[in-house]
Amino acid sequence: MIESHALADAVMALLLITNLLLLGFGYLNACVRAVALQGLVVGLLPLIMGGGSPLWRVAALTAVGMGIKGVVFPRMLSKLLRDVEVRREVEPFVGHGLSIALGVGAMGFSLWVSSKLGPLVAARNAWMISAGLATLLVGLFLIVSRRKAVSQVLGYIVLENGVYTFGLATVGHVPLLVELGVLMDAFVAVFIMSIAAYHISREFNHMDVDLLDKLRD
Amino acid sequence: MTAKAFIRVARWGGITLAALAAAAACVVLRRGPVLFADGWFALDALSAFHLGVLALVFGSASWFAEPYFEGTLTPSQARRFAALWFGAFCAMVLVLCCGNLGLMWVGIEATTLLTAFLICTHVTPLSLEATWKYLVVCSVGVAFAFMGTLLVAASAHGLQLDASSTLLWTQLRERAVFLHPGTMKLAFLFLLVGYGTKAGLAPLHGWLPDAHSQAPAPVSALFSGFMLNASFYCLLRILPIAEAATGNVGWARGLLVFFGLASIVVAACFIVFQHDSKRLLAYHSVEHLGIIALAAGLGGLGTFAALWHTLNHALCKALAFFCAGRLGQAYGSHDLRRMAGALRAGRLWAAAFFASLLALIGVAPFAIFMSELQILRAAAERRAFIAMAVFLLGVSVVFVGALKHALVMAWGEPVQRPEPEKESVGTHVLVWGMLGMLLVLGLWLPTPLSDAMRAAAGIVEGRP
Amino acid sequence: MTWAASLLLSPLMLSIIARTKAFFAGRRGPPMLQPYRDLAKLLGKGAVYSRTTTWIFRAGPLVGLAAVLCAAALVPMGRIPAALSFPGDLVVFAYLLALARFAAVLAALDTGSAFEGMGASRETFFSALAEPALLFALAALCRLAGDWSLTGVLGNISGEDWLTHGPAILMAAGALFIVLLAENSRIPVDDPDTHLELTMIHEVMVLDHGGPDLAFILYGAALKLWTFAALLASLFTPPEGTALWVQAAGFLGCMAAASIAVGVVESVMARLRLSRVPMLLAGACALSMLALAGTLR
Amino acid sequence: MMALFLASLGVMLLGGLGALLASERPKLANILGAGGAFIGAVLGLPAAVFAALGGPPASIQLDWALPGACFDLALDPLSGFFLIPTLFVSALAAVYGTGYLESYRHSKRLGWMWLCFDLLMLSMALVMSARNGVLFLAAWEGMALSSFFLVCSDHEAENVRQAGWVYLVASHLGTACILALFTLLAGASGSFDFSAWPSVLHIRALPPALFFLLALLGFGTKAGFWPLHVWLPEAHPEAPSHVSAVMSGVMIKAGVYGLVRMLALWGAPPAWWGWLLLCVGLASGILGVLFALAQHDLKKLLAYHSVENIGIIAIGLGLGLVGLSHGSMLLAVLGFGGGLLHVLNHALFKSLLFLGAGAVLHATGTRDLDELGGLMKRMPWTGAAFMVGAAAISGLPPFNGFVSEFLLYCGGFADAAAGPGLPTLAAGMAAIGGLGLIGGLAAACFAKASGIVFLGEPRSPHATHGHEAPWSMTLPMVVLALSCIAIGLFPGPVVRSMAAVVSCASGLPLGEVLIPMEHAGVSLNMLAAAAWALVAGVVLLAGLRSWLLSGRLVDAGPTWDCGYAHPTPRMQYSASSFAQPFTELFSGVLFTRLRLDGPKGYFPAGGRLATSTGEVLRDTFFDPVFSWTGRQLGRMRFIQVGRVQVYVLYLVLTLLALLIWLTGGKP
Repeated sequence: MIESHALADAVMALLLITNLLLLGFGYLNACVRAVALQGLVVGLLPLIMGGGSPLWRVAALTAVGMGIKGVVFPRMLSKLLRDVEVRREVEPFVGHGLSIALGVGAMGFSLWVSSKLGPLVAARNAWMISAGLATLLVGLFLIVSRRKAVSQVLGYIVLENGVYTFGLATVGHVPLLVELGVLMDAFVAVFIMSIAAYHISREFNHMDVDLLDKLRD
Repeated sequence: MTAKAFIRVARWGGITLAALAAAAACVVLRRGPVLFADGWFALDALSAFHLGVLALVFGSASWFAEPYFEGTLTPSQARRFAALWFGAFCAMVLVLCCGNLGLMWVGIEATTLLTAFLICTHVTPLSLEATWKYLVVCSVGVAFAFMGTLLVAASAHGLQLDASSTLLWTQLRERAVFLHPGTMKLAFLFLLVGYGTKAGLAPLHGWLPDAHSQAPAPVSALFSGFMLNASFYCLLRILPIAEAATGNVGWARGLLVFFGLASIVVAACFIVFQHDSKRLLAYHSVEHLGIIALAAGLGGLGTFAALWHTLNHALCKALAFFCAGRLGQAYGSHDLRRMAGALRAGRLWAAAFFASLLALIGVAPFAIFMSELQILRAAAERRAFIAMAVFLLGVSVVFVGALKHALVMAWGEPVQRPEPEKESVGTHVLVWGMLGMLLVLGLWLPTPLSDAMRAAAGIVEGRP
Repeated sequence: MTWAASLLLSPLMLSIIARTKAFFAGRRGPPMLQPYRDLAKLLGKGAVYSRTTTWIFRAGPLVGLAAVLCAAALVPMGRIPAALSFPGDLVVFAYLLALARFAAVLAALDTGSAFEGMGASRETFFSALAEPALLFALAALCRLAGDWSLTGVLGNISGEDWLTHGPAILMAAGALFIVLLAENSRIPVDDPDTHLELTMIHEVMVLDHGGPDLAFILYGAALKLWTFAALLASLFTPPEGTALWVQAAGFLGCMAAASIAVGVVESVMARLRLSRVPMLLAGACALSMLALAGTLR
Repeated sequence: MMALFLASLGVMLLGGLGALLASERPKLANILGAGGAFIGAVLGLPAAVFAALGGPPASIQLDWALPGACFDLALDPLSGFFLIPTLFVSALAAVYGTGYLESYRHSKRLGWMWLCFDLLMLSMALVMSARNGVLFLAAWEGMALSSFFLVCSDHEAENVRQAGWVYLVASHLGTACILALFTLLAGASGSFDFSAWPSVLHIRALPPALFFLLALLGFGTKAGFWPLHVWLPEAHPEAPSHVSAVMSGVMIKAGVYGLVRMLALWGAPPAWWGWLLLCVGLASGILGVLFALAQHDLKKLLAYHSVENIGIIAIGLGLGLVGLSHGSMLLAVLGFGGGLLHVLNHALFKSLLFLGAGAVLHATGTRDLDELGGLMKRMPWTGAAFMVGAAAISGLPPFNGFVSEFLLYCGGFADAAAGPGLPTLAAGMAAIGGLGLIGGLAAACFAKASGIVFLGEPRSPHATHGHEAPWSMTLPMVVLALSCIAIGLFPGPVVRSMAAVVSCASGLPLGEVLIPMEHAGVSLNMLAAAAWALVAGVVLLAGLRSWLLSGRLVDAGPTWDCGYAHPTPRMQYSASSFAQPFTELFSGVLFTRLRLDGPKGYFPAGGRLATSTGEVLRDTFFDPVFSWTGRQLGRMRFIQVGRVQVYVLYLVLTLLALLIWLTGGKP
């Protein structure tokens, strides 16, 4: 494999860029495409990391990961958007400019935190931990600040990617069964969320989650 | 197949599954832990006890499902309900019997996903809203739990465990002392927030009242009865490892006590104003989970009392939700003021609901008073006087608030005449049986049960 | 022996009081034996009972007189011991008078007339406030005498006690005098000779009684006046050294002086307004507490 | 002896269950329920009397599967003494209940009410003989729960439900304090058995004052000491009369028993405990009787009087404690003796009065004093018994109330006469002054109550067609009245037999207790002589009068009405007018509200005047506190906003807070 260190850093940079894109985009299908890109990038990671486990296992893992995150999720979400003639703009609570600033802030914070996590940080993957944390924070921010159900699903996918990268960086060789279990869970979660979102849009003929607040005290 | 057939399948299937689980639990409790696939799937005293509680709750919920869903479901809804009903059971059994923390996480995630659509069996705007909240909040919470699991694996980095056994619970517990304390603390925090969300501990309980009040009665009975305890079971698994890793100074226990007290206080604040019967019971679940967390946090006699309280609470809450469900159907609304004077009409469900509410708020002869007494004793032994004071204050406020509503429901001025109910003998037996068990458990603890609980508490305490 | 004397001489006090009032009003006043003649006349009469009354009304005078008779048996004549004396008999004395009052009040309520109800209410009100004053005064004297029976307390107040605790005893005596006036419905609290039912307290309770019942009640009132006066007079009797007959003469002289004092108060003062009487009784209570404080030295 | 006691418990349980099963047939339910209670009491009484007289303490220990629990019963003199009134009064109330519950004949609730009654009796007996914390608590809450269901037996009325709620909440908050006390003691001593607790008191971790305050709060709520009595005038009047007789006469004594048991366990107390109990007693006594005076509801008046008598008991115990802490044996023994005897006396005459009030309610259907009157002619037996009860509760000589107050007075005066010590003198004087005022006011209150209800003319149609209660109701009342008179006429033997109880309660050895007892015994014999002289005097005077009137005209005529043309029964003195001087003088404490709409215009149609005295403490303190806490709790409602994003935000914030707390720990 080519010098994995440089490649890893490139992938990390790509990951961070997709985060910022997500925060900035105004249209939902643009966001979906950005998440697809991020899925592909994250899918590549096991290949780069390599680790001790045999090649066939890593290859299988990347194939499945990229397949699900890169291809299945986007098509499903865009089909959902097409079925529901809901207004496509993303009307976030927080303006785009501010959210990007917050995204950068998240990256700074995750850098500071990863420097503090002394024992975990092998020289090699310091970058990856901070990228994972940043993606995690961006995912959370997306869920909290977006109004549409679909954008919350996207936020959840970004969150999963963040956790996945963080896991790869810190642990490296998690047993295969667990790896597959996690992927499968992520897939089923998104699948069910989209079905729920579909039901909501059909029932309420709008996708604004923040209007769903009749159950309160 | 008609809706009725599906529901009957769900009922009898559920009961047989529950019987199987109960049998497995008894076997394990009598003959000691059972391991297969070298530790990946293990059944020891703690999981066997929880399996028994699951069997009880699931069996009674399944039995009750048929009279509850009588003619209210379309065939497709019934089919989906039956499928998801068995799916949820299998997911919970998976959680209980897997020895690998990663797989346990997968099991918890599976319970979330499988039960999501159980909430909106009757598709209404409110139930959809509840489902969405449940899905989003729990998935985010469980993602944090996954972060925690990874951090646990990371903290075991120094032990050079081979790939397949990094997350094995048995391995981790033996080598807990060598785990890296800093990472383990971080891991415990993530796990506490993750599984705490699913268990409905205080600041993380947002989804619980909505999910429980919209779900149909058997589903919310299963939720409150066992699902909250399932995720708390995971916390109980991790507690000995975290305690050993952080040098047994009670760091992890202190956190549990804090979250327990927070839950009791928050629940107390909301119970005083709740007029909706199901939301009232949901907040009671938050309170009782808080009590269980407090007891587990106190350790020593507290852990034993926590397990006993789990059993009592599961029984009582399941019964309470059945009654709330049926009364809601009879009166057409869950508002306690609309159900005023229910007891006066001499209804079975109203009497059972009043008795279970009294039991829930800790009136004497019932079991919950006795387990709270043991928890107070554990707190006294550990000199946690502030915890005792806050606990007593919280429980008293809950008593005052809930009793006011219960009295209105039982003997208030009847606002609406419900149509007469005709209940099968089986349901009568079920209801009075559960109430009888609560009363008996309060006065006499059979020795096999107390030995099982003592063994399970031993595991949580870290003794082999 | 003291009991027999009290039974015989108590109506005489009423005539002394009447004579003192007449002297102040410039009249000759009724003959000394007038109370005895009244009692004899009443005992000779028949009785008329109201239809609304029950056996309580008939039992009222009986219980009242019996209680006062027993109370009189407990009271000594100065140093001469009483007929019946045991530690704690001052409590029995106070509560026997309370029993008499309770019987009179119930009898009054039984007649079902508004005036008798009013008298009963006021009677219970004033006596409830007077009771602590009486008890505190007796407690103060107990402390001085070192014994807690009426004979012991009133008999052991020696000259030397007067020297060391003079003011305390005087205050106790003052408190007892006010309690005497309140309990026996004398002027500052209640007017015994008024004809306006609305203003009476004690008299209005006995409005409906006639014949032998009225005789019992009047004789009971006289005996009660004697017991209270005896409490007061025993404090001023001659020292213990002297002979028996000197003691008796001294005591009777003090009793006459007490009656005259009551007569003087009745002639000089007018009745207090009903809302003022509690202040008077509170004053009596304060006096007895001061007496108690005085004995602490 | 213990076998007899266990048999009685068993019979009570079976009686109750039988009554529940037979609730279809009211007659059978009555027989089973009342029979169970009566036979249970008859079986239990010899054991209690034998134990109270100082017989060898019988005890039984069975192991009980609950952790830390053990079925440990023992009958020592203190338990035996408290059991006597419990069983005696409950048995008579059961007999009374068969007659009183006629109005429930057709309703299905009869069986359930008898079950609750028998369970109440059973749990009271268990509370007073339990020697294990868990058993005590189980019986304590069982007592509270069964009496709650009895209080709410006719729950159609809104105020009955309100009373039930206030009652259960108050008793539960009291139980919370006892729960804390027992668990603290068990935590420190390692076991729930009473025998293990005395040694624990002096461990440094917890000040003994905390234990005492918790005990005072917990047991005081059940006993009804002044600041904690708010539930008593709410709950007792609403219960059926035979139940309020048992609750007022005997159940609040369980609170006193608990407090005395704890004090006996803890040995010589510091001085201020006695003083605190004395002050609480004085407050309860004086305020209890004042509020009783201002009431118009007969049963509410009696309930307030329970607070007053509990105050007298507390004064007795306070005197005893002050005597103990200052080493003045006379004050200690007479204080404890008077207090404990008043427990027995109060149980007798208070239940008699409540049964009487029940008979009045049964006959006329109303409890309002201003609608009753002239019932003595219509209900002679009830009237006579009520009069005896009224005289006894006011502490008048030939009756039992006077004997216990006499002991307290003796304690006070004897200490004043003998002791140089200032503190005991101050306590004695406070007790004497307090008891004097309480005695006077109690006499006034019961003159009003009995006078207005039974004497004079009936003030309303209700009262005119009042009828005498059936024998099953009058017999218990007569028996109770006779027992009051018996104790009044034979005080000597009763007090002497209490030596064992006083030594057990105060912790003093029996020898030390007997000397002051003998001292008091002399006075008591003379007191008995005075009482007999009084009775003889009355009989003699009655003979004299009948002899005098034998030859003469004895006529009947209208009451002297000072020449007024047409007096009507409404013109009689009513309850509020009788109490007017008191409510005016003590208006600073009672806050009596006067509603007067006087006659208006030249030809006035009519006026109305009504006075009402609410429960001041509840209006000024408890209600505001409860609603304030409600508002504060309400502030927390903003958490449940209802939007998903906010809940996820809570998740993130909690995680961040924990991380900061963790990193805050190590830089």
